[in-house]
Amino acid sequence: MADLTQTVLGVDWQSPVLLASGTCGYGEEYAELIPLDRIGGLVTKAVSLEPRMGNPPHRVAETPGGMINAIGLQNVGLSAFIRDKLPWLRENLSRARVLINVVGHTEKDFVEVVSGLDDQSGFLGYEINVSCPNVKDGTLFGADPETLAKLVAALRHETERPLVVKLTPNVPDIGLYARICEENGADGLSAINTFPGMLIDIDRRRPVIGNVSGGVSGPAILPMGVYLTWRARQATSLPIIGIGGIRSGSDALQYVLAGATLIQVGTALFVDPQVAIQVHQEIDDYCERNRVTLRQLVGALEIPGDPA
Amino acid sequence: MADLTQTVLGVDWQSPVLLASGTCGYGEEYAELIPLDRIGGLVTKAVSLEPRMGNPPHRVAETPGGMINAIGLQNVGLSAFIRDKLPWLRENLSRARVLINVVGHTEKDFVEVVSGLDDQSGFLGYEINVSCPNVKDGTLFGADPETLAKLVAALRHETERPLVVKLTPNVPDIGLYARICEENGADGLSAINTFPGMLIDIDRRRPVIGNVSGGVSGPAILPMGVYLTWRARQATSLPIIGIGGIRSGSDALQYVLAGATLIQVGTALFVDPQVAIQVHQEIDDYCERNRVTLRQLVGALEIPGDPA
Amino acid sequence: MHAPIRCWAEVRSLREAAQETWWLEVHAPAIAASAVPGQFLMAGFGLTQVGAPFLPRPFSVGWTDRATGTVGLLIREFGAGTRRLARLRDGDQLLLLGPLGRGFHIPAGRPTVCVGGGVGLAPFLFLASEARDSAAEVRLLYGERTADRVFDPVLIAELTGVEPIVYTEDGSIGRHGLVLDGIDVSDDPVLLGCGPTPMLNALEKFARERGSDLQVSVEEHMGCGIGTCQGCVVRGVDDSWLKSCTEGPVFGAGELAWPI
Amino acid sequence: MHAPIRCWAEVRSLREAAQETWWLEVHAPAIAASAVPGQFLMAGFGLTQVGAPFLPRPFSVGWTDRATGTVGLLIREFGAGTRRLARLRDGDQLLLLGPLGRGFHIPAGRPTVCVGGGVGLAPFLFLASEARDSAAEVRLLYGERTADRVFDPVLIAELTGVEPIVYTEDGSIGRHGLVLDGIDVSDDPVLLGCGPTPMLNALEKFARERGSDLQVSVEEHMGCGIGTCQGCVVRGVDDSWLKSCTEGPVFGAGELAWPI
Ligand SMILES: Cc1cc2nc3c(=O)[nH]c(=O)nc-3n(C[C@H](O)[C@H](O)[C@H](O)COP(=O)(O)OP(=O)(O)OC[C@H]3O[C@@H](n4cnc5c(N)ncnc54)[C@H](O)[C@@H]3O)c2cc1C
Ligand SMILES: Cc1cc2nc3c(=O)[nH]c(=O)nc-3n(C[C@H](O)[C@H](O)[C@H](O)COP(=O)(O)OP(=O)(O)OC[C@H]3O[C@@H](n4cnc5c(N)ncnc54)[C@H](O)[C@@H]3O)c2cc1C
Ligand SMILES: Cc1cc2nc3c(=O)[nH]c(=O)nc-3n(C[C@H](O)[C@H](O)[C@H](O)COP(=O)(O)O)c2cc1C
Ligand SMILES: Cc1cc2nc3c(=O)[nH]c(=O)nc-3n(C[C@H](O)[C@H](O)[C@H](O)COP(=O)(O)O)c2cc1C
Ligand code: FES
Ligand code: FES
Repeated sequence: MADLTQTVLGVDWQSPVLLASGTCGYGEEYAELIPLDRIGGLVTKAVSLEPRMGNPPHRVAETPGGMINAIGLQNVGLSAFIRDKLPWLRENLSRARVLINVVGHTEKDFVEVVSGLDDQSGFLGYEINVSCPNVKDGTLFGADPETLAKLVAALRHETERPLVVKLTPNVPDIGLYARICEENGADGLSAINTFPGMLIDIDRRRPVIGNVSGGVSGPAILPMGVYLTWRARQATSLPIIGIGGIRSGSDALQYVLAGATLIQVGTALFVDPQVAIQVHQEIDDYCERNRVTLRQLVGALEIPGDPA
Repeated sequence: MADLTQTVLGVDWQSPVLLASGTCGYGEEYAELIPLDRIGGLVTKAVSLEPRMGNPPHRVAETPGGMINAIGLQNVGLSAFIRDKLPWLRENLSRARVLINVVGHTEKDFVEVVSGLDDQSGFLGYEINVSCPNVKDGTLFGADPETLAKLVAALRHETERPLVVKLTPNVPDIGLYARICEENGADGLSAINTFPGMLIDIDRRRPVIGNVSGGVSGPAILPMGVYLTWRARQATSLPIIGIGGIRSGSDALQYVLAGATLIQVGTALFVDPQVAIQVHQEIDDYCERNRVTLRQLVGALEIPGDPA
Repeated sequence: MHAPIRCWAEVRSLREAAQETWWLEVHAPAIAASAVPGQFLMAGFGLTQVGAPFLPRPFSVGWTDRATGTVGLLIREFGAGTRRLARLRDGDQLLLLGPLGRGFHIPAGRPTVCVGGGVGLAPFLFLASEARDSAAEVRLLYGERTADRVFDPVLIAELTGVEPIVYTEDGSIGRHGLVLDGIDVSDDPVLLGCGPTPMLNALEKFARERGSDLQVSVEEHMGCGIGTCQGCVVRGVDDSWLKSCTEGPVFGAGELAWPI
Repeated sequence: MHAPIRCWAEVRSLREAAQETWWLEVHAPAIAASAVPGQFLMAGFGLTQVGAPFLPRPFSVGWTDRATGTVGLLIREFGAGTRRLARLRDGDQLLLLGPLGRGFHIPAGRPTVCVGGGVGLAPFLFLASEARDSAAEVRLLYGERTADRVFDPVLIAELTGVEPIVYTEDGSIGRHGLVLDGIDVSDDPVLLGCGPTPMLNALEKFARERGSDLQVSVEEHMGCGIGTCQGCVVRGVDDSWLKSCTEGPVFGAGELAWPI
């Protein structure tokens, strides 16, 4: 067994592999299928202040090499989350870390969710979702530099827990947003959320997805995610959680070499729930075979012609 | 045979299917494989003022559901294009229309290429490439509203031929750029160019692509292209050429329903050169089966709940 | 309900049972052992095989043989995923997740009328075969548009021991008309429905008017199949969204907002 | 050069010829009729089949039988695409584009020494089999790392009529050492090389030092295979980029910037 341990966001991680927000619910269902305590942890489905109904069906469909979803951030809302979901996480996970994915319509929404959660136990910190393409105001916070700066600063004021901001891929320069997060006190970045996309049923001449458009995820976006992770890496020194299209150790290692300290597996879970364990195992095998620790691989991409 | 004719960019088109820039060279090679005069036409490889060397290999590689390329706009330059390439197009194509894809490092570059070409014969108009992710300044013009506005206005001043601007997908709101093109005198839009991406060879710990990053194309980006076409359609009344991941009539019709009048087939040509003919045929079959003309389908997407 | 099982299953046989309609048998003992009629499974090709449809597809458990560990699926070609499944060969491997969801609930002693439209036949093959050795009376009504779509009746009888009453819309085989026409509610049976939405809507109206108990199995696009993604919702009677993968796919008619 | 042909070709046979190394025969009469040694083809699965690697992959024409319209390809498993090809079954269809590129140019009467490293053997199988009925003398040197990688020598003899001189790096079969060791230039042969880059670099040095004529076949990632995408460039002697799909894959050593 190779050394995959790291200290990130102020705590020790036994594995760099997390389950991505929205693809693992609140953990419970996957606990029956895989030993969650053997991986790094999970990120919950988005939690908003009030419960959200979400979008009409169809909410998911396959796209070439991936899928599109427009769940619309359906979730039970802050109070029900604390009452019904957090206890399970607290009681059933011991080594796996939990980040709570947070959304809001307004800065105040975000702040209230974080302040409402902050004195609870059972989780490590927050992943701030400013990048959901499936609700009207979903990327409002993620694509406008000033709004983002204000939001991050406000949340920083609210909590001492790790604050990770999940970036949208849909900007000309992700480095700009990465720096804004760093300057305003974020502890880490998640890159990336889904790409806005659309599928049309040509026989009915209607969108396949009830919400008209949705977010594209899965292997199709892997090269974009690796690129954006690498670009974010060059812009900041914050730890980056690499996300997008990961379905193997080799995919995950591309993110790690590009500069990610942790990675998340999302859509691939739908294809094979065991993927999280397998990704961990394959990273382990690679490190073992190459006699390196995971820490040595983070950002270790060699660019030919670059001064070493 | 259904009615696929349209009048777009001031001329009649017998087919909505074009071959995309960079994937069909200057037409000659495909003429041996498919009857070019049966489709709408083609867009040449980018032409720059001076010849360009392009990037070191590898320049292409497969990605999940698509490919990545970083050719680096290698091309023979304006004079050699006029001397060696344009004559073939002039002499060998009669019904297929030709757009010349134009790139430059500076506004002056673009202007000189257009003014250098304008009194030549053998082509219809220009596709202005402000969206190449594979050269340092490739999306400079496409992602900055003011620079784009100035460039389009300057080119409009230079030519009365159809001026189509090829948009980058990598912006939070493509509608903004679509409107800028329209306001500054463009005749049409092409949506979309490739997404920046990166592939890493985990054994060598190096980028697979010689240029480090490249542009992702192919089926993987189909839902993004359809979405961006639809967004651009809502922002302007300019005709839109839909591009990205098309490999069947059904893919092409998604773009048409979203608002594209013409479409381009790119990467799919590498998989099967006949795809252009097949896409045309499948659109024809669909129109025949549904007793509609192509014109009736453009933008005919029905959004449930929308007032008709 | 059992925890779902993730397993690779070997294809044992695939036979064409009607036009573009296939009967697939796979070896999946753990699923065969625990599935109940109305439950489904997600069938896919995993993440390492090149060139498969990406997401797994939901299919009703169509039959089980616990002795041999066999699970039977009825598969009709629809899009890319089902077309790929129709090209499986013996010995190929499928990645299964199941059994999933809530099955039919059949009160002891009540006769059941199963109303299957098209591939909606699948869960009733399983249900009828399970009931074979019990005293319960199972009547099977099965509708298709045309004769060439009708699932091989010999195979149905072999799998279930029940002879279906077949309806075709054009009367090209069996009885002419809609499957609803054949429902006899005189002995107060439980009605079970699975099939296209228009059929389910008509069935609900029929059952409501006659005061009959009705359970329906619904179809919605699915992501995870286990309740985490919220992808598969249908509208509940109180206007909330119900997850068809865990709260369904079988619902009591009273739980849903009709027409669906 | 003929215009390339695009055609669907049926798999006639696939046999394992060494560890992870396959001999594939497909029915493609038009390509068999016009290919010359050193040319290649692009082999893929087309756009409508679900679940294949996306882009076609380049392979040297490894053999042809004009009478039966057969084309033979030597395929070594490397990544997803070649692994998929290794799972083809008789009757499957491949989409081919070929023959492509410039082949070897063999001056009449000159003996040739073919130096194949690994799958670099492929074009020489074709070359040797073509030379079978001519007076030309073809010597075939073939190197692999280990014995289990060595392409079945019986099959080589059957296909070409030539007995290769086999080298393995570990000496586990054939001669011990590098394939270069076996080159005899005493009768001023034309050297032809195909194989891994380090081998080609060593071969170029060897040929330059001895003043021998050398042609090499190079490998680069390809998009179109027909000269339009500029994807497949290698560095030419004047520092320009040469397209290996149309200006190659066979180059005179003097055309390239060494080491490659
Ligand atoms: C609980 C349940 C049980 C089912 N049982 C059976 C069965 O026993 N036999 C059978 O032939 N079919 C059954 N279906 C329908 C079957 O899942 C679809 O025909 C199949 O998913 C279509 O996939 P495709 O790739 O061929 O079509 P595509 O249209 O190419 O699929 C595109 C996407 O849409 C989804 N999709 C399309 N149609 C449906 C649908 N009707 N239901 C759910 N998702 C859909 C697919 O899963 C995929 O993600 C069942 C569906 C559900 C939800
Ligand atoms: C002119 C020519 C002739 C060839 N002849 C043969 C032959 O006769 N037998 C044989 O086994 N192999 C041959 N190769 C190599 C063969 O094309 C590669 O092994 C194959 O493309 C790898 O595909 P993959 O999907 O298995 O690997 P992956 O690494 O998964 O492929 C990823 C991408 O890289 C490209 N790629 C990777 N390695 C190579 C390579 N060496 N050359 C070109 N592209 C590559 C693939 O085409 C694909 O686009 C030849 C290559 C060229 C250029
Ligand atoms: C069904 C679904 C629901 C999602 N819900 C959320 C969410 O609530 N919050 C969030 O930040 N990201 C959400 N995402 C995005 C994922 O967390 C992830 O960023 C994205 O899917 C890319 O990773 P993947 O390709 O591995 O799936 C969701 C994705 C999917 C597929
Ligand atoms: C190898 C290659 C070269 C390309 N070169 C150009 C170019 O010179 N100019 C340009 O505007 N777009 C270029 N493109 C982008 C395509 O024209 C097209 O916008 C993109 O590939 C998406 O379409 P597709 O998915 O059908 O390939 C290139 C694409 C590829 C794959
Ligand atoms: S399919 Fe994911 S919740 Fe039902
Ligand atoms: S592979 Fe396209 S130019 Fe050579």
